[in-house]
Amino acid sequence: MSVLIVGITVFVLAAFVGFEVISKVPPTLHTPLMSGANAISGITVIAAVTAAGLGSTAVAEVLGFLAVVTATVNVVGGFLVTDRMLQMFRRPGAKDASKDPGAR
Amino acid sequence: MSVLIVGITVFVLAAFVGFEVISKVPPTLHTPLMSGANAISGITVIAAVTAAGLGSTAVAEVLGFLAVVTATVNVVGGFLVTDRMLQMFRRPGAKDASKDPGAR
Amino acid sequence: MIELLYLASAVAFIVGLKRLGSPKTARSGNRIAAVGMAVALVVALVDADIFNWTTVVAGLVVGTIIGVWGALRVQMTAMPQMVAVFNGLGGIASALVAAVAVLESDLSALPAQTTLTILLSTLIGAVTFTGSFVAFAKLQGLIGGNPIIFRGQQVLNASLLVVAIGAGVLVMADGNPDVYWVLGAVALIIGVMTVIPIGGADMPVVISLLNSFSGLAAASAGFVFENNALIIGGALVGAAGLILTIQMTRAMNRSLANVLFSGFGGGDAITGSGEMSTKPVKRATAEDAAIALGYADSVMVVPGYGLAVAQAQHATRKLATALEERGITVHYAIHPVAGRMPGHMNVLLAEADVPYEQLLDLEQADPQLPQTDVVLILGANDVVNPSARDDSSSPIYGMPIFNVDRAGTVIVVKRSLSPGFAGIDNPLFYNDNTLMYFADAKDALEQTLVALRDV
Amino acid sequence: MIELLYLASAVAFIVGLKRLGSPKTARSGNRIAAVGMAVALVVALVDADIFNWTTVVAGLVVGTIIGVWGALRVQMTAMPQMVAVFNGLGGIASALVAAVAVLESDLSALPAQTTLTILLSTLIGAVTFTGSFVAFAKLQGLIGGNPIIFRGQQVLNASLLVVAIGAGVLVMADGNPDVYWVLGAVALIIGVMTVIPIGGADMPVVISLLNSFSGLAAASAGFVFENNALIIGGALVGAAGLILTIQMTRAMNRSLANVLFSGFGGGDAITGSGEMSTKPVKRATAEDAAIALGYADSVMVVPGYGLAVAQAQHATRKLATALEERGITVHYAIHPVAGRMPGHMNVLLAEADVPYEQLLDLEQADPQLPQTDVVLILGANDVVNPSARDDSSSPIYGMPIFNVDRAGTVIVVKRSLSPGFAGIDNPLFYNDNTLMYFADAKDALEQTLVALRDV
Ligand SMILES: NC(=O)c1ccc[n+]([C@@H]2O[C@H](COP(=O)([O-])OP(=O)(O)OC[C@H]3O[C@@H](n4cnc5c(N)ncnc54)[C@H](OP(=O)(O)O)[C@@H]3O)[C@@H](O)[C@H]2O)c1
Ligand SMILES: NC(=O)c1ccc[n+]([C@@H]2O[C@H](COP(=O)([O-])OP(=O)(O)OC[C@H]3O[C@@H](n4cnc5c(N)ncnc54)[C@H](OP(=O)(O)O)[C@@H]3O)[C@@H](O)[C@H]2O)c1
Repeated sequence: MSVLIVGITVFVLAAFVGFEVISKVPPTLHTPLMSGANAISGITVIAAVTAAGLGSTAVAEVLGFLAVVTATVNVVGGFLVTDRMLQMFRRPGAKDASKDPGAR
Repeated sequence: MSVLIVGITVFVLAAFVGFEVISKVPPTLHTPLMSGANAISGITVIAAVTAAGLGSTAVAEVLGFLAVVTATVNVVGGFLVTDRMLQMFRRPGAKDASKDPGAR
Repeated sequence: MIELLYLASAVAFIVGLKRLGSPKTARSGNRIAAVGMAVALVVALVDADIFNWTTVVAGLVVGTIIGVWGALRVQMTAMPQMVAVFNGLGGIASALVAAVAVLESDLSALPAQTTLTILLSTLIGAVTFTGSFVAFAKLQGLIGGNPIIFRGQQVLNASLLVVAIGAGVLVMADGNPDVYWVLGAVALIIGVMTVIPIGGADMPVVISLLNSFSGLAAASAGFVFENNALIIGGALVGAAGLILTIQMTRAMNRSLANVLFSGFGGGDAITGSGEMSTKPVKRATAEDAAIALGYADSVMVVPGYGLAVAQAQHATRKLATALEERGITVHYAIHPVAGRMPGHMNVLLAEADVPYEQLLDLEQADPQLPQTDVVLILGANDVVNPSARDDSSSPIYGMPIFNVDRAGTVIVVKRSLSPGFAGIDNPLFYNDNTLMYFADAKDALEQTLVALRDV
Repeated sequence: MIELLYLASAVAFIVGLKRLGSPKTARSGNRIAAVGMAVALVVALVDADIFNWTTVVAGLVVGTIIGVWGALRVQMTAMPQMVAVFNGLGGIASALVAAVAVLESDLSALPAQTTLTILLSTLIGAVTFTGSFVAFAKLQGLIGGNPIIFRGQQVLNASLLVVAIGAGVLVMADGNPDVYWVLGAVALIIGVMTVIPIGGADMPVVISLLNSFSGLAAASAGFVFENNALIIGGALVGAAGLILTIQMTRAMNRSLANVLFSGFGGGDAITGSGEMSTKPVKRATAEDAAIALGYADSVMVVPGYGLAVAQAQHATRKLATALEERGITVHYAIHPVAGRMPGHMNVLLAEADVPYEQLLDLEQADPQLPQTDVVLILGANDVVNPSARDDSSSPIYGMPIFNVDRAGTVIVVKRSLSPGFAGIDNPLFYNDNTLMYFADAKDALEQTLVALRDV
């Protein structure tokens, strides 16, 4: 079975998981969830290190370097900022939010 | 990437989909859903035809034959019986059921 | 291409399962899944290099005939049994496939993972097979619904498991095929032993769990044949079945462990029947029933499994209409687990075109009971058994019930004092405000209807 | 092994995402996902055969520093902008990766599917990059929040798309790298052009959508490097981001299409500001406010974006306490889209330890307004704009609002008559029962608190 097919299969399944895993989210969590998901999309850092690793020409190396930097910012910054947002939800905040879906 | 790994990856993802796809189901639908899922598990018929196809010894051929028969019964009967069950839910039944989750 | 088609059918399964979860889309969901299956099968026939077509085709034809025949002739009330049978067959199919793989290949030559998955699909498949058929037998009444428990059962089961695992290890070690067959045999026994101690009333839960198993068996077969469609379909059902099982137990407010290991659902029939006949009950005739109903302002009908057995849904509707013509308000109290499958009562009454507004669920009906003049219980028993509320030693203690004993008068229509599916006695029958009308539900309703004219 | 670790991190992402969806588990979810990412990165460093480690390590270090710095110094109110920036960087990363792949390999030699995925991750990545930064600029106020619409815009965008596709086809055909760079450049422009016509108020939605894009870009990069962890992670975010986007638009009761193509969210500022100063308003001082509040029985506080700008949450709490000591019941009406990010107000007020029971959401607060004596609006505007209810021509028509104009007296605290994020005028300000208290929210509250002593 070709790598492409595997990729497609995996992609489709993962997409389904993505669709299903996000059920009704209370508005209070929209931003943190967006931010967290964004951090996950930084997974491209894996490709970035690989690319930067194999860069033979100067240009390629510069681009690879930039790729690693930007991807890393996305990952590190993303998870940190999400954590900071969620930190603000003390119990009241959280309680309120958890009530939210019922309310709508 | 070994076929086994691919299999495991696919398995895990599909399992997640399975977990997520079944949200709160109204009790009225428990039996039909069970029956439908059961029919899907008859997918083993694919393996059955392959097995029956390659049977070289008599024993293997008999077992293969039985595998095809049983799997086919599961598939055909399963989908049919599910359809019959669901057929019984006319609008009132359906309405009632769709109301159900709210009620509990 | 082949693979993409397989993927497409897998997607069809996913979409189908999702749609099956909601009443409006359920039917289409089932059909979508069926189409996916058809596609997968065709692809398989094209893809697999098949030597003996006759065998394959013959198998498909025979299987289809049996499947169609079984699915069409089964009655609504027997559906759960039917599902059990189909599920068992699916399980054994996976096991047989594994067996063929063993026959066709030299176990000791196979890579470890293949052997492992062969063993898994054999084990799980076989357990599913016998387990499902025991469940069938219990639901069908071929064997008693009560838990079959005997001295040293745990020990036996434990040792069986040890043997199975041991055999598995051996096979892995020196690919000895004979040991493999031992494993298969033991697995069949394990299937029986694990289900017999579970009460008949819990069989639907057991079937749902075994359904999840047959999914896993299929998935392992998928690993053996390195086929992703199988793996996906199997994993899907494995997971979905598990979730569904848990939801079912919740509906009966129990835990899965409690269902599997508590020997509940058949209750203690012996002492039950022991007490039964002794205590006095108030017997009622059609006339008594007609009078009680005819002069009531509000009537609550509580249908149960007996209504299904008697196929009395139309008779019920007729009587209700007659009462309404007398200006009496009639409602139906539908318990989530009344009957033998969820939605059983909804299906029956829908068949008799009972107006949807008159069907009340547990949360709606129970509060109304104290203000209800007459409760008419048609072949229901466990769902109106007060010991679920009062007697913490009762096997059904904690299950939500209709507190009908709080209503004015209770008329119970059943053929005898014999217990319901939980196999336990029902204190309700001996209350002062309970009238026992011993008859087949359908006859009882028709005679009451006649008697009502002269009231 | 490598692959299994990748799979593990993928599972961590899934679990993390799920937990992020519910308040109690959100924080742990984020951390689980972070751990998964760490694992994946380590595995990648071990697995990939890296020549120039210095570049890689340097990149990681620099990226980490920037990321930490950015995440820690950003203010709560600027979070959405920050997310936009991070998201944009993630997008361009995927594009850069694809670019490297182009430089390192002979396009014409690559298999078609690889070239295709390279093009995809370039296109999507670049669009995400510029699009996100335009969103950032709009939220940050670097460029006006109003939709930037000019003659022939559609035509231009259409032709850009054509060029991009054409370039793509060319590259596919004769793997000419120069054309590839053209494609990249065009993609960058497309990103700008598609976001500028969207109003600032809708930027969070746009960011969420671009977030979904960056996921897809990552997934395509995964195809290029044949890495399943990337594909899974990317597909996950792609799908989850889309669902989330749709949920966001629902919260503002709009459709995604409407958000993207209606040029809403900046409204028609010109005519808006045109009317503004003309009509007369009732101005109020701290004393007026103090009197109105001091003699009320019930007060409803409606916080908005201005409260966040003024950081007046603690002042609000103080005033509320003072009022409660006078036996006045105080509640807070929290609109789902008040402020600049969902939950913005909850966060602020939680920071000031406002009792949770006093926070009412839309469904709870709105019905109470007619019985409320005084509504105190602190830096809110759009969420209390009656034209969302009355004026079908208004760009925010149909958005659920607090009908504060139905309350006894309305005190609006803001610095001027200038519009809110939707950039439209607010008829409320000109009502007879509306008092406009022009001041910074914090100052206003403190002065009102002082004035309250003498009331
Ligand atoms: N709904 C589900 O999903 C489901 C699934 C599995 C198990 N269960 C279990 O099944 C039970 C359902 O409770 P239930 O009250 O509906 O039924 P039940 O407790 O099983 O009682 C049914 C009663 O109907 C009577 N009956 C049988 N045939 C009759 C006929 N022709 N005419 C009149 N009466 C007849 C029987 O008494 P006689 O023999 O004296 O007539 C029996 O006592 C519960 O224990 C539930 O947990 C339900
Ligand atoms: N919550 C979300 O998720 C979200 C996301 C995207 C967009 N939005 C949009 O943002 C808007 C939110 O509505 P809103 O009513 O909360 O805010 P708004 O409509 O944007 O109005 C904020 C008001 O606060 C005033 N203000 C600013 N600084 C102030 C200060 N220091 N002291 C006092 N007042 C101050 C401003 O008027 P002055 O300049 O005259 O003081 C402005 O009119 C809605 O249009 C919503 O759709 C919300």
